[in-house]
Amino acid sequence: MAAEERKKEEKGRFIAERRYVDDQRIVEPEKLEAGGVDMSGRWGTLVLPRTIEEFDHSLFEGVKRLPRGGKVGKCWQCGNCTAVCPVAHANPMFNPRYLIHIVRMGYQAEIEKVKDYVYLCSGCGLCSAACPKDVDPQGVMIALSIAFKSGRAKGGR
Amino acid sequence: MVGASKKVARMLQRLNPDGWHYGGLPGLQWEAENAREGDRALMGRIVDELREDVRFEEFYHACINCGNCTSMCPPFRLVDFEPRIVVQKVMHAKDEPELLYQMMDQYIWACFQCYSCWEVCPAHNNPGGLVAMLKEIAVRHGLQSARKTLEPYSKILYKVMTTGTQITPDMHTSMALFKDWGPHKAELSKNIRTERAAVPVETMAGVMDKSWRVDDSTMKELMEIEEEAGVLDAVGGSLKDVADMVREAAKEME
Amino acid sequence: MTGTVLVVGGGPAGLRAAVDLADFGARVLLVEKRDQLGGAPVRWKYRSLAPDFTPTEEVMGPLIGFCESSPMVEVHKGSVVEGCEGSVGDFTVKVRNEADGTTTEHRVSSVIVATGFEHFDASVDPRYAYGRAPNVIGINELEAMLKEGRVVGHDGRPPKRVAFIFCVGSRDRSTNPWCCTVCCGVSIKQAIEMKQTLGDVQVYMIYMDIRTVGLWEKLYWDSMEKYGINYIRGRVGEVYYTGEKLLVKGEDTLVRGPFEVLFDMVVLAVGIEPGPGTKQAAGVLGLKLNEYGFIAPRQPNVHVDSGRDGIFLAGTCIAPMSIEETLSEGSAAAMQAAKVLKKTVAV
Amino acid sequence: MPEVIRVSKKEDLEISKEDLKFLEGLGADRRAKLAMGTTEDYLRMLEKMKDLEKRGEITIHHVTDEYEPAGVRTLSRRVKKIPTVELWQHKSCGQCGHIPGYISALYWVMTELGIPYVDDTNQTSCTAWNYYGSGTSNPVALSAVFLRNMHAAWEKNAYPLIHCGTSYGDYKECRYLVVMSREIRDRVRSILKKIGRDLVIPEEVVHYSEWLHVMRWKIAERRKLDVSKVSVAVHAACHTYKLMAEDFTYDDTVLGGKKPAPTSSTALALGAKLLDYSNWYDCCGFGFRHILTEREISRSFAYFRKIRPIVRETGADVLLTHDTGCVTTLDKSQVVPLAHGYKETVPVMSDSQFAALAMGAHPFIVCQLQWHLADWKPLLAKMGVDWASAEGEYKAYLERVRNGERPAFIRSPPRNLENRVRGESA
Repeated sequence: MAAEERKKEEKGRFIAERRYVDDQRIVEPEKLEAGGVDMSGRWGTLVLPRTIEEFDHSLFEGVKRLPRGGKVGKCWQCGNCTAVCPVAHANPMFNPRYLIHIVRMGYQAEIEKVKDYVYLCSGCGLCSAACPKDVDPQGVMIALSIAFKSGRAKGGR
Repeated sequence: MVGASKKVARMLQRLNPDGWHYGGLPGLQWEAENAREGDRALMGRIVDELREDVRFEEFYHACINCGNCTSMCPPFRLVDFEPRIVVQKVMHAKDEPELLYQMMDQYIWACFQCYSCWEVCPAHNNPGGLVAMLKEIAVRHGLQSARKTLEPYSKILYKVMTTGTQITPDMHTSMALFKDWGPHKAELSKNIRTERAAVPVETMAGVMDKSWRVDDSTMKELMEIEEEAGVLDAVGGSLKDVADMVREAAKEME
Repeated sequence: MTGTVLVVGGGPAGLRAAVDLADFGARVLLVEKRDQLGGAPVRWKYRSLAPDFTPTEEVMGPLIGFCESSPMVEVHKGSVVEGCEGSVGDFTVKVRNEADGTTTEHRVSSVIVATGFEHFDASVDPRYAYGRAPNVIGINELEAMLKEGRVVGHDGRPPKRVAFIFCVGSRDRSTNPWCCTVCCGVSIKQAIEMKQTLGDVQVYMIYMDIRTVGLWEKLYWDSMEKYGINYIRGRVGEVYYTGEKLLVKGEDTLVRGPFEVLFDMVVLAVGIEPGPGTKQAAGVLGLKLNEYGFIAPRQPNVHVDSGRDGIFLAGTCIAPMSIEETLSEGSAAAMQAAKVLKKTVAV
Repeated sequence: MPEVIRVSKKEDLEISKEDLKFLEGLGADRRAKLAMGTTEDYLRMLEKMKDLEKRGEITIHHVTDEYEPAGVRTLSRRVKKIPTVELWQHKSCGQCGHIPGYISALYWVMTELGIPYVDDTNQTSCTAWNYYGSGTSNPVALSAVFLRNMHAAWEKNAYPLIHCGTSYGDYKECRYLVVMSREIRDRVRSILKKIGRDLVIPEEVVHYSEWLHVMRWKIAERRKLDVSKVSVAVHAACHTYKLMAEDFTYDDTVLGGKKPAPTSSTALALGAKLLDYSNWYDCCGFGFRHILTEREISRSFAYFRKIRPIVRETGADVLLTHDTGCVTTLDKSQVVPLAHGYKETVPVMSDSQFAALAMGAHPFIVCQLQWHLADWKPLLAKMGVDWASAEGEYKAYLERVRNGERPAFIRSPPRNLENRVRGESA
């Protein structure tokens, strides 16, 4: 595990703006060779583009059908839920507004990156009290965690 | 409900302990931690220097967060770098100087300086220009980021400053830095002296240490400009060796 | 002394003013540059009006009908006001018929200017490919399609995926820096109508801010909650025609993600800008234009007052506004003209 | 009575009421996009430049009739004068290092057309590489370097023709700053005085692709190879048309006047098929510092955002561009992706090389294609060049040079203009 961690950290280490490049999009070949010239490691590194080429609402439609997820379509991204969320303050990687948006638009790479944080939801319900559109974010988080767990996060593509 | 809204009010007060809420955006948390360790006085100076620059008035107006710049930004396709964020932070930096400081470490170095953003901005901002100015400030103050980023680049820097030309044929005699240019390139490197001698342009044929033949007097003028315009002082802020070497080269010219 | 009021412009504001004045007992001289009364809603064949989807005819029909038939209203279509002399209570105006070139002189007690607006010409801004790529249309053109009940691309097929791009020719220093105020609401109204017409269509609204003020907000909520219309916050940098579909490049500023997605149709929410008629009328009547080319009232908060005694303003020649405001301004200007009449002649 | 116009916080501009009216008229068309500020700002700068000349503060290097200028329309709708003869070749510090064919082909084309030029050794690069790449320069230094080079050209009585897109953009930016800011102007003046030079500002900043643009029909007249079957994609260099956008050439007959004309126009005039692609606005991935110390990013961008979409969308035979950095990045960045197993590839060269090839220049001795990595053989075959025998000729030539023979240098036809004596005013 430690070796793997190290490898992950070393990947793309010559990129000055490394902190802003997703790990999974860096392809650093252990061995790459052409015509006798060794292009392994950084010399053969490619960074895959992150352009979104498709919107995919299938996961979102699935969440709508789950109990307590039905009102997610009302969300207008005001951010009140995140503003009042005590968990989000402790760990900004958990962001209910953001989770709803990326699921709605089907941004697969983003979902993969942050989906595990959905389980941090403490279920306190502050967000549902604060939501001006009656989306019930707390319930949506439950629906999302079910959707992610049941593997539907990968669906649609 | 009343209890809940009181709680909400309390939470809202807690929001923005650093003056900036990051949401779930990776990278930015790291910036926040980074800024906590920074020197507040330096942060303030950076903002002042940026705003006092002649170009600032031309390059910065105000940002309505529309994202037009970013929609055309090349590095944004690979890196989570956005001209929009650059202008936003410049906009808010007057009250929160750490915002600029945070960016100077890694963020601004992602910019390709292609100015795609400038051409499309509906408010006529020039995010690329602002980044260029921030880079200058980073170098001048010898910020760690600038030193680290420029170190592998120092050979080119020295070359441009002392010859007025950049990558030169003699750099291609070794494959060390050009492995990714492949076998074709390896072949070319072996014959580069002859290939170069055969270029049918008189000012270039056989010239290996520069891009073209440059008069000594020309170089003397260039180095004098660099000294007088404060370039050497600025470079010395980050790469003292390079500045010293250029000064030495200038002395040898005399 | 005369009991006639000149109304310049036969759009919603002008018609409303004419109807109110005629009801009041005054004679009205209604001069319209085009050959048709009704202004932009009729000319561009608006299907319905925001926020309640009222059919355009229901609002405009009675006004046009009244003016066309009332003996109190003298309608000059295809005509422009060419000269104006005198002062409040007794102006002498020249009206030229553009078709036959004849000029007639009239004495009027006051003037109401209601020259309206033009939709922004999106071909001016090259990034949206309007006028060069098929299936890039303005909201003005979409209205007519919706009215016909036939929303199709140039190949005759209904689009499966449509993008509305907000703020085209608005809030941009290279074109028009102001906000057109109504295009958010109108676009959303159209998106809903499109959903109703086509059923199987994905609609994406690419916006910077949603400015559905007042009761128009219901449109925004309904579009999202009842019709499942998608909202993406950002601004489009380029629309590129691939020869088949339209590639829309933008940033989703909520996730800081670049998107380049193919669409079948792109609808541009083109803004409101002052037309040549406004400039011409202002020149003839000696009115000041503001920096944007709209007529500047004496005091920005009092729209009707043009700064010249006896000349009153109404509607979108002063600033972008909704149709309900425009109609009210027509009535407000009529009231001012009526006050002049009361002072000068017994009605 | 002159009126004082506030240009910026730094400076006021004295201008007559009539001139002001004229200026406002010029700026009436606000639709044309952007500049350092706006189109009006740019046109005002040009007017102010004339004003400074009148007041004796600067000398303007005018595009006089001796340079046989041709007019082109720019994005600001102003007509720009492009000198066609007696050119001072402002070389690019990148091109000479790894793509010398870029420059030798241009010289060869000029010589073929009988155009006199000066290839000066009294010249530095613009040093803007340091500005854009690493922030290791500043506006005063850049402006001083710009003006020293322009002064050197003026002394030789030849008009500067800038080969590099970055130098071109940087010089336009510097010119704007020198004209509009008294502070920078005064500092630059004192530096130039120390090195025995003065403020000589060129009336027009001219890129070599603009020269090819105005000469394209003359070039087409001398075309020897049929290129009508060759399909071409064009990448325009960012710093030519995004930095100070209103001063680059646009032509209604080329791409509807919506995209920069040079290079595309040259290819069209030669009879090649021009193909458009969706990522035309993207840069090449050069990124200044990136191409040197972070090629991971450069090559990924060049390949995934340019090469691959271009090949997929157009299937072009060749990708033409007009800047050193673009040729280098787009060409060299194909090696690694190909090794990874990606299939798309396209040869890359400058418009000058393509024009010279079509005019019958030697692909290796003149166009120096041996420095380019992406496979150019299919292209040459399509153009009807027997590359194998040309390679044989080149090898023999190389052998002769190795044995001490001097290459047959491309030389300018005799000049008609005399050098200006140094120190004497115009």
